[in-house]
Amino acid sequence: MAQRVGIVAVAQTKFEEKPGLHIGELLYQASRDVMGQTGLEFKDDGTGIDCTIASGYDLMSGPGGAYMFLGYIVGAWQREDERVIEDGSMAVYYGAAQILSGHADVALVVGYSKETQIDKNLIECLSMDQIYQRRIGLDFVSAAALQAMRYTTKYGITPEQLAKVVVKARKNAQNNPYAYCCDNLTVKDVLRSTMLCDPIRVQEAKPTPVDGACALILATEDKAKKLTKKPVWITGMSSCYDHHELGYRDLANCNALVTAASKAYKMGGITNPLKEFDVAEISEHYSYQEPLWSEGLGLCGKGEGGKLIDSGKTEMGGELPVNPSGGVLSGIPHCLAGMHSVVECALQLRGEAGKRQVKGAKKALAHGVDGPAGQLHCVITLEN
Amino acid sequence: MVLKKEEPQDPSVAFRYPRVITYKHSLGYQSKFAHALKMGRIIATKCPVDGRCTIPPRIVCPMHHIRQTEWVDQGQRGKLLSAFKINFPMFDSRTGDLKSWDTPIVSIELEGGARMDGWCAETDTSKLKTGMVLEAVWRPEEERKGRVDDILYWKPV
Amino acid sequence: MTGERIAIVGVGQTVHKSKRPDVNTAEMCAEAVEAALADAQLTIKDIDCVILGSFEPADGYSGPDKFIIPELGCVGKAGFEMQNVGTTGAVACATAFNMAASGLFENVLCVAWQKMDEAAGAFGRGGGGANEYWLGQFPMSAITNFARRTYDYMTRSGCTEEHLAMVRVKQDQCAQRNKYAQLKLRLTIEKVMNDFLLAWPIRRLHMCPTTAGSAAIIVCPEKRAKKVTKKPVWVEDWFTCHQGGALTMAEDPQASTLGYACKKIYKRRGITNPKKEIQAWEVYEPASTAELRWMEEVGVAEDYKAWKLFEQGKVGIEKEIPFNPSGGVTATNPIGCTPVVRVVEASLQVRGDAEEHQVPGTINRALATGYGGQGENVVFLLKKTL
Amino acid sequence: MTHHDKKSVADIPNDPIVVEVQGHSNFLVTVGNTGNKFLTEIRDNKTLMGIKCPGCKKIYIPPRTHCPTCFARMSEWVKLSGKGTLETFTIVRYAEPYMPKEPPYAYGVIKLDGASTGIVHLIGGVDLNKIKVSMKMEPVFKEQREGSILDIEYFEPSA
Repeated sequence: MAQRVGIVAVAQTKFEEKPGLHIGELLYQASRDVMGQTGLEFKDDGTGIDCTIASGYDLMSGPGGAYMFLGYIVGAWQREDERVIEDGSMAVYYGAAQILSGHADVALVVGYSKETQIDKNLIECLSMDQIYQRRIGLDFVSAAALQAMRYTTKYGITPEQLAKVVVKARKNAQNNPYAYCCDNLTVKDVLRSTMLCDPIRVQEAKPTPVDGACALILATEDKAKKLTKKPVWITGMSSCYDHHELGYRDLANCNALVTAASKAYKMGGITNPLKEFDVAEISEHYSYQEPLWSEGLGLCGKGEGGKLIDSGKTEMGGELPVNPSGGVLSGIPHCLAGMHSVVECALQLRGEAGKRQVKGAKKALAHGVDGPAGQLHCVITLEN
Repeated sequence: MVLKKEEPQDPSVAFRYPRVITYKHSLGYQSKFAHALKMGRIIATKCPVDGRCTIPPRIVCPMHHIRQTEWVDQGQRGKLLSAFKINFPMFDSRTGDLKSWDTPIVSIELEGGARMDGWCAETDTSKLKTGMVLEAVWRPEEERKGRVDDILYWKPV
Repeated sequence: MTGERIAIVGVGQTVHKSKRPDVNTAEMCAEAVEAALADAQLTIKDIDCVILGSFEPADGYSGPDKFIIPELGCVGKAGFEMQNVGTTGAVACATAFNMAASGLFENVLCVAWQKMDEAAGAFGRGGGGANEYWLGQFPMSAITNFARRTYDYMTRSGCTEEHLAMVRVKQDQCAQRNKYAQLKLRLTIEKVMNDFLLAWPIRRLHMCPTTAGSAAIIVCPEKRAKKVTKKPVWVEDWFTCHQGGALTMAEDPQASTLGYACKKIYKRRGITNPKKEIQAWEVYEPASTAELRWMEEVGVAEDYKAWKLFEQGKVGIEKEIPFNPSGGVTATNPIGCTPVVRVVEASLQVRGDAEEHQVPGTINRALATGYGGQGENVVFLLKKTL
Repeated sequence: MTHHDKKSVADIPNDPIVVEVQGHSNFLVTVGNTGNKFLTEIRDNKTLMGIKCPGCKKIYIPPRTHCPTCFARMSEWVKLSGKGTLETFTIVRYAEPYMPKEPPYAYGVIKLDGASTGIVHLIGGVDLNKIKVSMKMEPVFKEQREGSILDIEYFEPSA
């Protein structure tokens, strides 16, 4: 990238079921938090925030145009507010690109999601094409299960290895005051839990419903240095699409992620991700995704994701702790996972991650995913 | 805007795909407004900067981006701003059905200063003059559900 | 702007129709992409970023990009989808401009679409969630919005129903010369004035139709643009002004941000006399009657006097004010795609490639807008030379 | 101004209310000419057809008009036997209103002989616990066919 984009402030709400809260209130809490940290407001003379970028599916909020209140709740009255209809990581990606383009100097990126008001599976089913895959009732859970079965059988990934991913996520979440699920699980507990969609068990899927919001403020290099003593730099980023029809892909691979990662690493000057990154936040909606995405991200070789889990390298205190926050398996709402990854990485690089802090973290990897069985991936590399 | 009458002959060319999504929206900070409607009262949030009252109630003032915590009673009467009639069936967004709307929609500025929409008892729009005073007619208390249509209609005083 | 200067190097659109039973949504988009690639003389291999835009509740999808992407041959490419209700297409264009100016990409493809023949029963018809659950039982829609707006305009300006009909007739005359436009009705003032009354003073002919159509543009940074084409259309600037449902129509029936957005962008670009300095206009008017107020807000007419220009016959392709030479939105309206059609048409005007509906003389600068909700506007300025 | 202004709003409760709002839709989904040909062949001849890309020579099923990687227009139809190999499967054990069947039931990706891709469909005619990856599969068609992908009732293991 020609210049670096700085993250100057991040915020998140506690992730939990909040059925009594208005969806706008979630958004207000998170956005007010980052604006309070920086003292920035929306201004039209170039001294404040220039634009807002939100993320998430429209149909998650309400029947058609329900997020119209977005602009004024964050204070973008008669200003720019735009919405990326993808996972939150893509909103960060676009926010950073907008700053690089020179069109904005300071951007507010927000994500909010309220799963308690809607059947998440139905909304995800509506992402499938209407003529073939939706007609047979496929949704993101069954699509993921097809991928999990293909991946585990092709490479001999064991149920125990996958259960370890969940145990690690919940254990890490105990150090995260914002996390939703932080129970003391054992591998046995996971393997005994009800089967949801073979081979995915209930405890191996993302806990739902859960509500919450995230917010970030991005700025140009110059402004970021003025706005904070601890800027976090976005050094590389890319997204990549895969086939929509599950039958068109070999589900045991994630080619889109490989492409996205290689582009982002090239920009960020990363050659050996496992060694160079100090912390990673990977969006794993199901347990099999941590080993599979790890392969795509180049943290290990093809088919070696299971061994990587067994090696303990991705645990806290290991070579590259993955998801110190607990990640999506501890309960992050729909379309917020990738943005949450960036927020957590920023906290780690600022040294503000509290009990889940990875000591001396200098480089971080954030990942977001959208679509059935990981159709669209986004990779963002950060450093302090 | 009107549903297509002719259905496709061949399902392999096109097919119907009916779907209902149910949202359980929390009214959150707007709940007080709904409770007031059940009590036969109209209230609005007030901006602490310029005192503007808004319906629907808003968590922040759009112009000043400041939290609105004060609620103001808006009374039962208001001045007519505009009135118009819809001459064609339109979708009722609550039920998804096509419906005829024979009573005019009126915009009213309430005594408390907030502006809102409502139905009008007077169906002859030529008799509706800007500035005339209208009064709210409510559903019987036991039928109210905390929705804006708890106000059955507005009638000229 | 500190980033790279950017240009539109290729544009494409489908022939807009009320129904497209021969293609599904993805295939319809592919037609527009084929047209844009042919126009730019590029292949899909050259494209390194795809930005999509559609009003998803009218697609019946949450994230329709997922199934559209493979049909566009864009598997393995970077990109994402944007959506902002009525201004969706405009936001998608702005996103593509940003991506190209960021220096991250060489050739950015922006595709928007809407297949309204499928969406007669779309989610959220009649206003849906737009009114924050509260006024939901009122049949809110573009029709009721513009009935109010126009009623208010007539009281303030003193124009009559006949003037409203004149606007519609002018749009039809323009649309008849545009081979991509949907409605070509050979209207007369009498025909419009005797048409079915939806909500006074809005008649059926005043409202935009439901359209199945798609449009695409290809955007490149300066160096690359000069290599790709001899006729780049430079993106001079754009300004997004959303007020996010912050005002109900009851609160302000004339609520619009177009005037505000224009003032800002004119100031930024040193435009003092827009009527002279901008030679072609593609302004998003969901109802033909809105064109009157929009003409005033963009600065080609004095406040509440635009109708007089129609009375004097000063508006038209070869006339003093070439407003919406393509026939505008009342002739063609594939919702999420409509602002992209505006940008495409404005680009054609700048290049001098609009054929039948080309505004005579050199078009050095054109203005295109996107409109949505109850006053969301995005204004684009396109230029022939930098 | 009036007595209303003095009226207290403090006595109005503000405990949260949850309202149910419904979004309705009734889409008329257009299949398009390419999909139409594919579904009509299933309906009328119980035949699965793939479509071949003139550029990369891959044969896609379900078919589409443009190649997803090289964007070439495809028009060459290839008749397939319908038989294939089960690449992966899953057994759905949770219920949702949009599902075609009562759970538990199975989905699989069947890599079709003579095609470059697989197709996702229901698996049936077999004890769910006995489904194995790399089984040979073949389609079972419905008696009453209407031109939809569900005219294939399911894929079952070949005898």
